[in-house]
Amino acid sequence: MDDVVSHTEVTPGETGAGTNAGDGLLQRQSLARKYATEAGKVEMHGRLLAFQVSEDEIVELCDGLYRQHQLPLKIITAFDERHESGFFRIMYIFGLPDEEAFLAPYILVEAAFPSLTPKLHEASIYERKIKSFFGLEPRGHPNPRPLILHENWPKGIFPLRKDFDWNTRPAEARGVFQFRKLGGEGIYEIPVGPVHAGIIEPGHFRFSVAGEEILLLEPRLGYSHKGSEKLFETLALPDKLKLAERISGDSSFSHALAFCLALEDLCGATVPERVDYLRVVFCELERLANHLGDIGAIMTDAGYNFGGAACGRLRETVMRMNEALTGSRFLRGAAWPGGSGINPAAESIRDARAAIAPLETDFSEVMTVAEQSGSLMSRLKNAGILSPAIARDHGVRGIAAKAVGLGADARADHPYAAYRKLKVNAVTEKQGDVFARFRVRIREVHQSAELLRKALDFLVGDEKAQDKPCADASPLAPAFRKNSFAAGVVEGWRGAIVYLVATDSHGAISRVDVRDPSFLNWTALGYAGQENMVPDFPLINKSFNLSYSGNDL
Amino acid sequence: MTAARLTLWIVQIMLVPLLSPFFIGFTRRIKARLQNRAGATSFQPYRDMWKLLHKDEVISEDASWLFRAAPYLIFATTLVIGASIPMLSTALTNSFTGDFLVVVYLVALGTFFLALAGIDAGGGFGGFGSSREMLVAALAEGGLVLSLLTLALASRTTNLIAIAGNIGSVPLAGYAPVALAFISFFIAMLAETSRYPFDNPATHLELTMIHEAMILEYSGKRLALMEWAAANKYLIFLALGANLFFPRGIAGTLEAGPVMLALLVLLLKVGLFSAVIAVIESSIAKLRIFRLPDLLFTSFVLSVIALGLVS
Amino acid sequence: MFADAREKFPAGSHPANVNGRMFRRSLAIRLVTAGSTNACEQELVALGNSYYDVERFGVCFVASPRHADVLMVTGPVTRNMRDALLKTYEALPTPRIVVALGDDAIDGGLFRGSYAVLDGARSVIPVDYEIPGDPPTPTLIIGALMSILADLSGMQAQKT
Amino acid sequence: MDFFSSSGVFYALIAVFLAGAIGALFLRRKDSAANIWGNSLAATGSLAGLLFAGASLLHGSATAFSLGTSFPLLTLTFRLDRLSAFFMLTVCFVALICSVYAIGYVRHYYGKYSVGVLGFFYNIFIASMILVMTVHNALFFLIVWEVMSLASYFLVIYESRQSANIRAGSFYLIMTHTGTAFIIVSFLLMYKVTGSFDFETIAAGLAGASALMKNAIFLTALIGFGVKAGIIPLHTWLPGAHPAAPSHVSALMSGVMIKTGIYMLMRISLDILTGSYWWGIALLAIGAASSLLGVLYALSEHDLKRLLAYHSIENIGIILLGLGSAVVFSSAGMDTLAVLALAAALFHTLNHATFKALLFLGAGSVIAATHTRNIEKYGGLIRYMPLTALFFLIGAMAISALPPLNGFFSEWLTFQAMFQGVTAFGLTTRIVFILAIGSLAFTGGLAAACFVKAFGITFLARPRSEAIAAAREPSVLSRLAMAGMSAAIIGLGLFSGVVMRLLEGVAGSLGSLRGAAPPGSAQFQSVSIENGFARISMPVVFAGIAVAFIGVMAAVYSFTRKRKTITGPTWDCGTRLTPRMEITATGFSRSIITVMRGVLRPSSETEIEYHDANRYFPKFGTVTMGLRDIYQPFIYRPLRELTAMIARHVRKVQGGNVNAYILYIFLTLIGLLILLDVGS
Repeated sequence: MDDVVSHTEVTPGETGAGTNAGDGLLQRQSLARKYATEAGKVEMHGRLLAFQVSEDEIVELCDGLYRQHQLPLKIITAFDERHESGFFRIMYIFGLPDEEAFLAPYILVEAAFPSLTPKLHEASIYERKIKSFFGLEPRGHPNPRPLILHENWPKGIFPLRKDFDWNTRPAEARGVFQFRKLGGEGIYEIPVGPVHAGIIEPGHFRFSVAGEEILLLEPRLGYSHKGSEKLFETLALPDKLKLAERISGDSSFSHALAFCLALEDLCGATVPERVDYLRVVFCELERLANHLGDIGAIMTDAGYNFGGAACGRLRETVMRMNEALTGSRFLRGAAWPGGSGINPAAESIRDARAAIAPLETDFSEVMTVAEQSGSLMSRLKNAGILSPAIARDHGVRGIAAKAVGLGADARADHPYAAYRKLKVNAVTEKQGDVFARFRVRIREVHQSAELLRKALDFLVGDEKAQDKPCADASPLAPAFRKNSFAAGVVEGWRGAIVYLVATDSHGAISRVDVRDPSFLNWTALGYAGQENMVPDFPLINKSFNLSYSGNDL
Repeated sequence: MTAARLTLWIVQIMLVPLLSPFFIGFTRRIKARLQNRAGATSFQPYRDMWKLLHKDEVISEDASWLFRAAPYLIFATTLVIGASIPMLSTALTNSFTGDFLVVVYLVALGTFFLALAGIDAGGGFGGFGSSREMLVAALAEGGLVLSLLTLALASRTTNLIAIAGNIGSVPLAGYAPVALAFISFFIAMLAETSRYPFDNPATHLELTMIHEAMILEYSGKRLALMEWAAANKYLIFLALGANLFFPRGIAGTLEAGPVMLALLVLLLKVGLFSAVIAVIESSIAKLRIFRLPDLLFTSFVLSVIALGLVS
Repeated sequence: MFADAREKFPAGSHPANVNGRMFRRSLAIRLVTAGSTNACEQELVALGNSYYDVERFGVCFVASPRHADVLMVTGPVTRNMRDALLKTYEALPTPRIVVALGDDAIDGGLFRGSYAVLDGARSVIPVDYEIPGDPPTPTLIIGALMSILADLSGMQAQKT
Repeated sequence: MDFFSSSGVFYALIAVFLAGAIGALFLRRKDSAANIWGNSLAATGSLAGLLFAGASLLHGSATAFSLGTSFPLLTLTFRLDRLSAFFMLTVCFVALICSVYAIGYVRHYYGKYSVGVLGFFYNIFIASMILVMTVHNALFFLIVWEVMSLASYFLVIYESRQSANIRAGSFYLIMTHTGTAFIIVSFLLMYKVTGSFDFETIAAGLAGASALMKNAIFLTALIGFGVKAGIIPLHTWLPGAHPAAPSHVSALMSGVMIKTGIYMLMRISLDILTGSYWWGIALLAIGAASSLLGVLYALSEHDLKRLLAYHSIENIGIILLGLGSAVVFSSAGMDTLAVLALAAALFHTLNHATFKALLFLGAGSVIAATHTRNIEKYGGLIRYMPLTALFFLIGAMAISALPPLNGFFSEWLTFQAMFQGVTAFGLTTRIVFILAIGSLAFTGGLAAACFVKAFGITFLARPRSEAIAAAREPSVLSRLAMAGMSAAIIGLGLFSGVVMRLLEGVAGSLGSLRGAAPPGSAQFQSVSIENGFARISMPVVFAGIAVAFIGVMAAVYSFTRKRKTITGPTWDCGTRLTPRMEITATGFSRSIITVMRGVLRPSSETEIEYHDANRYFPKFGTVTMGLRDIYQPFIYRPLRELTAMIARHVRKVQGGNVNAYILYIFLTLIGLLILLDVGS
């Protein structure tokens, strides 16, 4: 183990709660031996095991990790390290399920890198993003079209390169985006968005149709691109945290928590048990609010007004619980590295505990009526079927994956906070249609209620600890490992949110890559839409309810 | 023409445009109530129309004169229909335009221009709305014609006002076909007035719209006219349903008393119809587009059976 | 309590050609999400639920900008949404009122200065009213809309 | 008046056509001279024919005259009863408009195809149609019928450099001769019973014939004339042949030539013979099928002229609904109702001639301006051809039976006739009428859908191809002709009361309906049917719409005159609209076709090529949508195979070519004749 980079000195107690860190280290070293081609070169960054691979080997290695070892690909990301090493680093982060660790082979490249896409289709979207934002060419990618940056962005300028200043605004360029064109007499296109008729985020959908059947559907995004990844490099640390809360407004807490988990790994902080339970409460409240909202919205989009109105009402009660607990309807400020930004009063915790049961009963009553509605069921069933093969190939996450029987759930596979103790089993359905996604949400509502009951019970029983400060809310100035990496994974209500945080030689955060599950799920939405009728699409889209802002960053 | 007749004519012609926004508002109000909300008052559509008439207009540069003329023509057809159907008194005969086929085809005339106006601006959704509207309208026509024909044969006349006068005296045995015809008519009515389960008048989703999609490009006074004409059509069908199938209360004379009473009863009946529609719209989901024809064929078959039963 | 929206929710310009009575309890809103984080949208959706029921004030969200009186903007206005926002503004029939909702839409908020945003709606179209908040709560939004309506009605009084 | 209805005028007008034909041929080296000569003489002849037929119609009683020869069999007898006069009037009116139109329209053939030849066949064609309506002798009828068929065949293949036209023409030739074969059999059967070729004698002589014989005569006539009328499933030639001809000829073929079949069906089923119940039911069934299927096929078309041609099938269906009702009523002795139904059929015949001709003329103008018949390539033409658009819109409204135009009135009348059928009969017949009414109701709705598509995609929104911007209105004469036809459509709607009285007279003059009491009354243009069962006043409908329209405009204007109206780009959700984002004709009607998939059998083929083995990166894709032909595999091929099989087995003759095919049919028919002979 001579080559293990020395700055990854890990002492017991710093690796995060739950596992015996000393055992963990040994375990990870053996894991690194197991998976890495040349285990001798493994660098230990907390829970992230990085090792360099040559450009020629990377494709085969990743393919092997993905297929033979069945490791889930978490994120592929690039770093501009030219000012330090003269190279770009491209890192492929795989999860090691049940080990709370990540395996991260990387390559150092100058201008191009070998594309994984022909072997591992899931990689396509990451590679396109790297091409758009770093200007690195994925060699062998069948169609590396730019992503997120539109035609108004001039060619040759790459925002995530270090030599690009975060607040320069280059002159508008001109160009026309080429959608896929379907040939044939009488085929025409319906453009929808970016300004939608409803209260929806901006995105563009291009339907090729000749009548009601969707022959081809191509979503186009990037309208919400605010340069968040670049902002993560420049904002002060408290603002970085705020920014994480504003990646996707409906997942404020989960995003911020994923960021916090990465930061905690970077500075080796531990959190009190009470905070772990508070985190579960906030996570599940967020999930509850959004699932209730989505279940209602799906019913509203199907024209089932009774259910839509009832769930809208239920969602509002959860939003008010959020406000009572944290002072923010979106749980803003609750996530804090090393602790909890908000320490709810004992009384409001008891109130919340008491509110769960009536809420769940109310919800069950509504859904009993709704699921007996033949007209609603006929709208939901067999609409927008996503095949498991397409879902797997595109790396679909979260609700959409659970609805085709792919049961990945970070709370179970990569447990964090109190989920380590509160065992969670991923909810799955088989059909992959709108109804399956609807059902996944309904079952997760009950699951959340159960988790909330347990977590709140703990907090109520732990009232003595109430007064103990569970957060260091003093100005945030932790010492991060230098030249290091850390990943944070949180199961947001849409699916797994991944944060990859890197520090520079001064220990300052030099790059944050955010992967909302939407980033992958958007690639599969078109397939779920095809061969359906145009008026069913809003329903299909709503059953995915992907984040635009979280995708565009 | 006596003064009473003339007065009543004027009242009848004004009745549809004056009352129709109320019933749109009333239906919305009940829907809101069924969703645990207060909702806007039933008079909200008047306010909206008043505002639209005060606003400027933006018209697509791709649109032709047809787009500009269509709202006036569509509104005009609803006025003519309003004068051709039984509203208050069966003593107010109309042997010129009172034939039910005239009414059905005047409705078709309005639909024709509405659909053309939907295409005219060349927007992404207008054409879609038109295509769906024509699908629904074409398939609704069979049930509509045959259900009204059932009444015509039962009361030995095709004149709508005369039907309202005669149908009450149809012996009880004759009510079976009338009842079947009513179901058939009701389905066709929901289709023609862009209601559930055919269309969702409250939707914000461009891709699912029928009626709304065709008027997406309208603004200002022309939008007001289009909305108003749709409201007129709604009231026309409600009044037809109320007065043809449940003629009780309609006056047989021109005297003020019975006519006032008839107005009251009409308001009640039409209010009840709107309430039923509001309940339907609150309790079922909109159908998938290719399930709609099944429903319309059902309407057709029901009235075929009804006609077979007419003695 | 929301007597003067122009003081409470001020912005650079004022809507032209407003006839005071025309917007009495009838206001159609067209929302343009110009890169918002989806929090404002969530709160706008909540306006329709039975707690807030914005419809009872005669306020509704409409599908087409042609039908709208108010152009409501959320988000810091991204570079990629600039054209769409401008087009939507031009598609509204006059008199049209522009409301910037949320801190992002007012001046870019946390995203101000980023290469990908234009620092708020004001930099693209004239804004009449600004409703602050990140995101503003439904209660605040309803209050703001009420005072905007009151303000619009007051214009007639000032003129005559 | 008497002057116009004299035989001299008739001979003279035929002579004018002949002069027009021969003159055009002589002038063929000078295109413009041939055009003006051929078409103005055709117009003159048509005008004279119009006056002649009009005078005869008003005259009341039938006029007969003959060109004698020494051979009794070959005496050329003409007889103009009201039915002939009515049809001749229709032919001449449409021909007059088309000829005026043609003077401007034919110019675009200059230097491309021989205008002289066109003028020759055109004049012959009109004259032969007039003769078909007026000769009163089966033999001469067959001769002029053949001339008409051949003249129209040469007009179909006029644009001979397009191979599709030649194919369409050949198919037409085969089909029309197959039809003629059946007609010959029908006439031979009549001759067998009566020993005469004179229609009058035949009518008298057939009264006592056996039911089997009558049925055979009707059936063969139905098939023979049904081919010409384009009833389903004998229609297959029509959508190919009508569009192939120059547009003013298409107008004549679709507007009036197919009515020659209707004319003879009316003549045979109600004048020469007395209608039997089953014939009426058969006609109703064929009418319902033709109207529904015709309009459905039209919906699936995106070739403008083929679309119009399919609508001819639909309208023939509607006419047959009237005729079928008339036959059913007549067979039950309800002559008054029969007259009503027949008047409806006649009215629709006239109306269809007017609006279909107008639509074809409008289509001709569009095609001449854009050089394509494909609707998918049009769009926004209303800006470049505003008048053509207006005329086409009037035609579209009329054919969609929208009030207050003429199409509405004749459909209303047809409806009313069938309503009477529901009340007058027992359950079985009643169900037939109910279903026929249903088919007419659906047909009306679908026709409106089809013309929203045809007009909307052609004239509205933005141009879909660059050629559109260069499109211009046709010549003044062409516009004038279309304006005249539009006026006729409005006039026929407005004064439908008068026309209806006239047509009741025509209907009541037929052999089996003579002396029937008139079914309706028309006072002050208010039409009343069956003692007030139904009443309508077209002028009031018209005035109501007009007054309401103007009133609403005035009211809104006075209220909002201070408001501004500005133009801006179409709302595009914040993107940029291209012509590819407008709904297409295929897209517009696809839903209806999908709903009707049981009948129409839509097909859709997808072809995609991928960049990668995973099939996630498509290079390009194509989707082809259409309808599967059900007539070839299910009707024509089995028939052909059956014929061929019989031929192989019985005569061991090699099959395959056209002549043999016709021969087989003749042989089969002769076989049928012998059978009947044995039977009687």
